[in-house]
Amino acid sequence: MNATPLLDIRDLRKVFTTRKGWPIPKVTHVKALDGVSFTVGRGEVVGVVGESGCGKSTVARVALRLMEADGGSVGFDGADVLEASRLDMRGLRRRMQMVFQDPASSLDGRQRIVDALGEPLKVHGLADRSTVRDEVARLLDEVGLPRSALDRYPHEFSGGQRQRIGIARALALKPDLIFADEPVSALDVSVQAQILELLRRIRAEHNLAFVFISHDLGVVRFFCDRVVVMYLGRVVEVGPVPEIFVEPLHPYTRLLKISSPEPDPAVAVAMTFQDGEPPSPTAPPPGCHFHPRCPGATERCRTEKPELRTLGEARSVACHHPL
Amino acid sequence: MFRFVIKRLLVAIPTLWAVLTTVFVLIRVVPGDPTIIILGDQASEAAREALREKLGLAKPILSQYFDFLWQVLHGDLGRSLATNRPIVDDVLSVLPFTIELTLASLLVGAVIGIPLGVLAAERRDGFADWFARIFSLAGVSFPAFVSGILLLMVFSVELRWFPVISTANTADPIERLRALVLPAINLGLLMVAYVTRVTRSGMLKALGEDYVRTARSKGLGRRLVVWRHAFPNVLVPIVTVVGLYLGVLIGNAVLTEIVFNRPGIGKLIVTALNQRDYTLLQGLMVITAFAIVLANILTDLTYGLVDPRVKTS
Amino acid sequence: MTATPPPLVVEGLTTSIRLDGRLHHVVRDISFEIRAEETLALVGESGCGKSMTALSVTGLLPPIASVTSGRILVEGVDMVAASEKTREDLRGDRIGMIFQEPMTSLNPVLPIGFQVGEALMRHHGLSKKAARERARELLELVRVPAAAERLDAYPHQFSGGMRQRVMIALALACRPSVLIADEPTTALDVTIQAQVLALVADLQKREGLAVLLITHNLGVVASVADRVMVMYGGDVVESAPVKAFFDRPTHPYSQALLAAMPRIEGDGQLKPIPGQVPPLTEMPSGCRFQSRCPLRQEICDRLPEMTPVGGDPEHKVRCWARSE
Amino acid sequence: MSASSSARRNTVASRALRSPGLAFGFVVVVVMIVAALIAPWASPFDPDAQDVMLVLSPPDTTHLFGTDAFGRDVFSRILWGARISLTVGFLATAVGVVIGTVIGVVAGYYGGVIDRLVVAATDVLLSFPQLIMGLLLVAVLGASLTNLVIAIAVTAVPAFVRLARGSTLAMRERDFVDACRSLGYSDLRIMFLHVLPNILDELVVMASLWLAAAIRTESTLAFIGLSVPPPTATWGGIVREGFDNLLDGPWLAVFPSLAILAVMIGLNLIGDGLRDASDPRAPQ
Repeated sequence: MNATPLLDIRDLRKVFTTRKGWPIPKVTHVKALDGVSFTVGRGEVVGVVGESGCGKSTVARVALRLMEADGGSVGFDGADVLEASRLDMRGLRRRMQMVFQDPASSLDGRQRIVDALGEPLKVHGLADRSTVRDEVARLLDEVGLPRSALDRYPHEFSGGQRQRIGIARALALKPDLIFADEPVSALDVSVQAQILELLRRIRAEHNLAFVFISHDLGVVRFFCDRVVVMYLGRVVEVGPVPEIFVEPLHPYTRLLKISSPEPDPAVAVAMTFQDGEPPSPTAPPPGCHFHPRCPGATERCRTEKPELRTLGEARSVACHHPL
Repeated sequence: MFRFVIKRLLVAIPTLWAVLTTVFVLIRVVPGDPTIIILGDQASEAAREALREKLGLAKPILSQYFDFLWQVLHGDLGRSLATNRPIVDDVLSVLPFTIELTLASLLVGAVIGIPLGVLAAERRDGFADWFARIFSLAGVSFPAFVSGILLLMVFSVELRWFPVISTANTADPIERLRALVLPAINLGLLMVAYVTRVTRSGMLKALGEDYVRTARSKGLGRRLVVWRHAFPNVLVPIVTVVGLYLGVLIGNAVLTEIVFNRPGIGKLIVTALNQRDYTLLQGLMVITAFAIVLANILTDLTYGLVDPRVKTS
Repeated sequence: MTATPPPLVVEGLTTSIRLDGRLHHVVRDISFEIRAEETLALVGESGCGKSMTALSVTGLLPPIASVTSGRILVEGVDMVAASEKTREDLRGDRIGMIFQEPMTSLNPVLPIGFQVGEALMRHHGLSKKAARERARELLELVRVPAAAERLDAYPHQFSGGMRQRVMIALALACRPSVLIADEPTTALDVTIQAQVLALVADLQKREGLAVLLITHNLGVVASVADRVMVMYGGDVVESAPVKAFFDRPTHPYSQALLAAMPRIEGDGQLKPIPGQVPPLTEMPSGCRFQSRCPLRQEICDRLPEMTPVGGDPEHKVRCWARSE
Repeated sequence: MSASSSARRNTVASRALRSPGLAFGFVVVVVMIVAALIAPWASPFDPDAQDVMLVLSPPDTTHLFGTDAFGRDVFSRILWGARISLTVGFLATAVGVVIGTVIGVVAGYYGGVIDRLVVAATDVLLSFPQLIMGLLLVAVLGASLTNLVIAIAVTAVPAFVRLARGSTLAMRERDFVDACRSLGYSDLRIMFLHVLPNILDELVVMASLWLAAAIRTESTLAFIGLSVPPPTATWGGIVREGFDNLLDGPWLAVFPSLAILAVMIGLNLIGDGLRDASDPRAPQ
């Protein structure tokens, strides 16, 4: 249990600078990641949850160096990802893959499936011209698509099938870790369940680790071992499933839970008016970012930023007055 | 608002500087000895040397460059090689004619193009739509000198509705307006085409937007939905297109002025070319480029007027 | 007992779209009524016809679609048979609508106050000034903070949740009796969704609204609906009071849908529905769910009627296997 | 969903073929190209041969389009003029497309300082009216076929930089560039094997419209007297002679004008048709 984690994100920071305004743009800074830390063990599935603008997608993109970080470190199997050279990065990219929310936008519409999935194999020297078709067919089979899909184009598939292709592509390089950014949120419930089952099976077969980004607690409950809850660029709570949802420690986790509608009239949504909007990410409130919406906020919450601290076994929370 | 204008002007300074530098480089550093181009290769070395001295080409290139910038900064574009008159005076004397022509053609473009585009979008694939398509195809296909000659042949030579020889340079406002009609139509054709197209496509897009559905859900009739809810959203692309094609418009103004024999910047450019008047040409380049930069600023300011998102974000 | 008819009655509504010269039914023969203060939820996955039903009721169908038969009675007036003028008069006055995308449903170039008050000028002949005053009251009603100062603000200055509140104010401006809400919270974060749903429920009680709620989210249905109708491929397959539905889902599709939904509570298991919805052009005749149904039999090639089950006349199912 | 989108993609080609405008435009342009190619054999007279007896004679059966002020056969001169116009048009557009696209894709893909420099440079170049820029370049460089191509290409480059950059930025908004990077592809591979094919549609549309613009610019320069020097026949040059003799020989202006118009309409029809075919939802 105490072995070095596969992925070790420490104090990760990313500031977005936007220019808006007329005719002279004003520059605003948004701290998308404001000191985010968490780890992922080998074969572990960690969910990252939060609402839009909390920075959950940015974590994946910065960790994969699709954007450059402004501070902190990302350790992957002992290597420092953020400091890695171009050459080392190629090797690291092979072992860390990504599945996107919208497979239609993450696939090149002009490539046939055999080329879309075969190209990474060829680029990394895992297959040559003679073996690539069989290799791709095997990948397709693994995600439940027929061999006849080989010579078709992405637009010929439904949303669920395209997401299978996206998953097959992530699997092509035999990674150890997959970042999945809302991989099922664009799908209908019945198809979403198919994809979730597929992910579960693949995970078991390959002992894959996942960073699973989602806004849907039900989906996270189903697929994840552990959950990281984010609010306005900060981690507010970390804990195992289902305990974190049964007994949330952070008031925000609790709010998320009671706001999520369940298909059961007996546990209907708590529709209290917590009036007021979530604060703007450009000007987050001082102290604990959540204090303006928190029923138990005190003077301390308004001024002092709560640090993430361990509470009990495997749980941690960034709150001065945990529930 | 005033502060915005000032700031936007300040932002334009680097662009203006780059424009001046480009003109300078084009005229001075381009391969070939300008004295040969101006005097021909038969001219004597002494004549060339005199010309070099006159053009300031004898000085080191960098000091020529700074002289040039310094002059322009003081509103001085030098003197014409051919007439030795201050170029600024020459330009100012014809500039009103070109401005008048350009504005008139923009008016033609807006007055015809906007209603035609809206109508075409509203009745997609109907008669108005086909008419708009054919009309705008013609508009983008006719080179300005071809359409100009055609207009001249039909309305001046055959029908004699308008003078063949331009009477733009007159104090009589009626005559001046009469002289403006054909050139403005000729120059406006292209604008009509662009404005029609962008209005039509913009309206088609706007009419499919959710907010138009919201407007209809309020029980608003067709006219209010189209003109109050959809059309204001098309103003931004229209302004963009007008700003974008202003350069083409100025180019076409040159041709229109030649064909209709109107005084203006275009005629002056041709005169400068024919007389190989390099300093005049240089001054005219500066003027037209400055005009475009100014037009871009105006476009940006117009955005603020037609789109609240630009102003208040 | 007053005998006022329900504000919204739909009888035998069929809506079709024209594709390559052929008519395809996207909504087939559906009937329902909604009483004042009642919420009826239409649920189903994309392409099941639930949004087309909402657009049919409001008369805002896209040009390729049209109501081919049936009646839609809003306060007793048949929207289908009425002239376009009558429909415009009812729209925004007797029926209010809110849509899925609060980001795009408001006009970006018009001030909020004007957009909210516009229907009052159109239907009740209010002056600009009176409409503006009423718009302020409406914005306060939907709890937009500092409403008076924000009348002249533009949509981009509001967050998604606030815009949806503005949409609600706009829809309720003329105090309609029917509110059509097409996926009103789908684009919102869950905490904001809870706020908006609470607001709608509150206003519904206050105004005595009949609400038609279109949603794909069974959790939302469980939270706010009184009755539910499940749609698949343009057909209503099950119709029931909400408690009866979640206690005894009966149609194989309803059961499968509930089993496929991930839940926070419970055992953390789920069961996918195999296959996918056939495209409109390849719908099977008879029951349209048969291609994915575990209970499929010969007779399914004929369309079953809606039949009451479990001795409850309110709980009806369209399934041969489930008919007693 | 899948059926409808596949149907859409498959009909792009057939839609293009079915579009009467596109087909018509294509025929017109092909006829013009063929005419230019066979000019040496098809023209009934030497285009430069003067005949003082037949100055400004109206069209008849011998001289289909009449003769000019030097008694030269206008029909033959138009055939030969097509060679100049089309050659300059095609070469200048090709140069502009290639250079502009490479710069635009690279700037859009990398962003940052490179991008800002490129944008600033195109802004400056676009501050000069296209025609006036071309005019000045030809005047400075001297009128020859090569210099015409250079001058017109220079005006085309910033337009294609802008388009390619904008489209590349739009591509980057989609996830697939990130997907390529996370698969460890090199930047060159992503730019030219993935981004470029996806923006090619727009480039082709723009290129056909620019071809029209380039030919228009060439004929315009010729009209002003800045194309390949006389006696070489150019369309714009013949129109100019016609304009100078508008009362005595209007046919002189009419026939080359019609040739220019035909090419313009043909190319614009092709451009519009391709645009409609590649995006069926986009209004024309």
